[in-house]
Amino acid sequence: MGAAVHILSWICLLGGACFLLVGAIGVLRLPDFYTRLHAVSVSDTMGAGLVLAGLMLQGGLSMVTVKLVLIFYFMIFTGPTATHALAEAALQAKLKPVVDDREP
Amino acid sequence: MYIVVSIVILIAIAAGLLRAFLGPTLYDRVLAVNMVGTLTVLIVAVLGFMTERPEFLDIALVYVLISFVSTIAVLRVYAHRNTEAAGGTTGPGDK
Amino acid sequence: MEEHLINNVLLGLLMMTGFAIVRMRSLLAVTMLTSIYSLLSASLFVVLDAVDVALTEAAIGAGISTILMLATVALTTDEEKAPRHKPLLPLFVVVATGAALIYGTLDMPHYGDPMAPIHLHVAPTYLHVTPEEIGVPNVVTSVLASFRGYDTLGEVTVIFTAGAGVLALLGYRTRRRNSQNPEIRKMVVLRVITKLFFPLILLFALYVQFHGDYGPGGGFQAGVIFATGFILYALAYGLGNVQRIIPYRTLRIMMVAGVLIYIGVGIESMLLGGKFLEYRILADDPVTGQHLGIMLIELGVGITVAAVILIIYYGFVSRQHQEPPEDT
Amino acid sequence: MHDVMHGVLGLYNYWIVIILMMTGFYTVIARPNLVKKIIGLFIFQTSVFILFISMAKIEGGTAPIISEGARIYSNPLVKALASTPIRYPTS
Repeated sequence: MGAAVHILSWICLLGGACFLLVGAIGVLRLPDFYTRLHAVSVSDTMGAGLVLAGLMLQGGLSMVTVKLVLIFYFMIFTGPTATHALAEAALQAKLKPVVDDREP
Repeated sequence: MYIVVSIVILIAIAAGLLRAFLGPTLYDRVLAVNMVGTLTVLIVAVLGFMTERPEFLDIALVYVLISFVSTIAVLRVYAHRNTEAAGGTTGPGDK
Repeated sequence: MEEHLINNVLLGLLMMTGFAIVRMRSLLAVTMLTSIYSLLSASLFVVLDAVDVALTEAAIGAGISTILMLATVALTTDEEKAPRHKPLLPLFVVVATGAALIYGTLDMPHYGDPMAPIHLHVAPTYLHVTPEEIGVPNVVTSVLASFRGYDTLGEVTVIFTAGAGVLALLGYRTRRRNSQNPEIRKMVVLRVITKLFFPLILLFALYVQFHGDYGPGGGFQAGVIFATGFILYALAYGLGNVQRIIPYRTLRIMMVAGVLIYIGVGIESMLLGGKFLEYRILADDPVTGQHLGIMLIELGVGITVAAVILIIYYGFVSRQHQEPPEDT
Repeated sequence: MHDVMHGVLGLYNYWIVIILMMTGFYTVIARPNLVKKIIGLFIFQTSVFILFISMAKIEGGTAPIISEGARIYSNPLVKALASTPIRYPTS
């Protein structure tokens, strides 16, 4: 494995970590459910995806990478499906988003 | 170096946990569970590489599937309760 | 050192979750927190090298028990009543017991100490003997299925009894029609994804079942994952459609068949001139015999577990859906 | 001072386990709601697993799945013991 792949994998891992951190801050700080949903989807897709991509580069061509690809595949389908179902359930329960009422 | 990533994941798990404690609505809590599930998958994968036994990714795979199914289950139960709370409205398909 | 840090942080988070669970009133919120608690403890098991336990905890704690607990809460009330008086006596009992236990830990060998008494006697034997006699890389599987095969037989019997008990208590109400809930019909995304995932989950269950000798996994975990696949299908398409794939009668037969396969392996080895559950006899080569025996009993465990979990799920859900139409 | 730190870190796992155990115990004896009691039992049970598995861990060891390159394995027997009762809560 070349040094270039190594560096690239670390860029991916640290980038993923940044996205995870952003998502975590968002979940804590944003004002209502719908905006928090948005924050979670950041860490669910970009964060998880980049971390897994970094690990794949570390794994090289092996069974490990195949499993990581499978995890990635499952994640990019389940994450959005769960978030979508969650948002729809919240909408049906008539959960109101926080709206800025001031006149523009 | 893996330790940096795993510390970030732990911080994110703590954030999700705090949201589950505070979460004013139940949907916030479900969201927190979903998020912690994803992060658990990631930390298991990173731990596998950290301890140099990456074959344990099987566990991460199980987590992805299970946490998806349990999120969906929660939502289905809530949906059921909501229609009940709204006066047991049953649609034409249920008659 | 790094593992120590992760271990300590995870334990701290677990403790916080535990306190929050005790304090909260809303049972649905408590169920969600229990799910998080289970996920956290499963990652702790991975840190502490117990991968088999982690796999089981993930499948059971975060999946099945959350679903069953939700089903229970849906059948009963959501809000816990406030206690009438201050729980002073329980608090005192708990603090006293805890203090005594902590005093007791002061003499324990430290965490990670390789010279602790627990590591000196039976465990090294298992680690040495397993590669030669059984030829299975996963020592936990060899201990569970071969060295302690009797215990596992007892455990399967307990699970079978649990299934029979639920069958007797909850029973099962057959449904006249395939009630297609209208709101299910709306969830297009969920249904498409379920169709995509259902076969993959079953395939993965088979992998866990037959790869249990080489990695984490085994019959029990595979059975749970198998059942989870069907539960996902039931959530997206309604219980009626699942029953067309795997009817109730088949489940009852499966539940018994798994236990019978296990006992059958034991009797077969007796017929061939060995002791009960002595797998060496099953093939010409002792190691092959062990492989065959472990594979067969794991299959039996898997079948029973999958059937019992699905029976419990059917029992709960068929009640849940039956109630509302009665008052319309 | 160093000794005290060492002792605290060496026993930290057990102490947290005991706190968790008592949390579960308190929930079982002080709360009338049955679902809450079952959740208390669940907490108690998980804490017992953590106790077992912490005792089984060996410094520098890895999971007891034989592979090349690994020398020290953690105790497999305790894991087998712990993964047996984990299956009962479903019942």
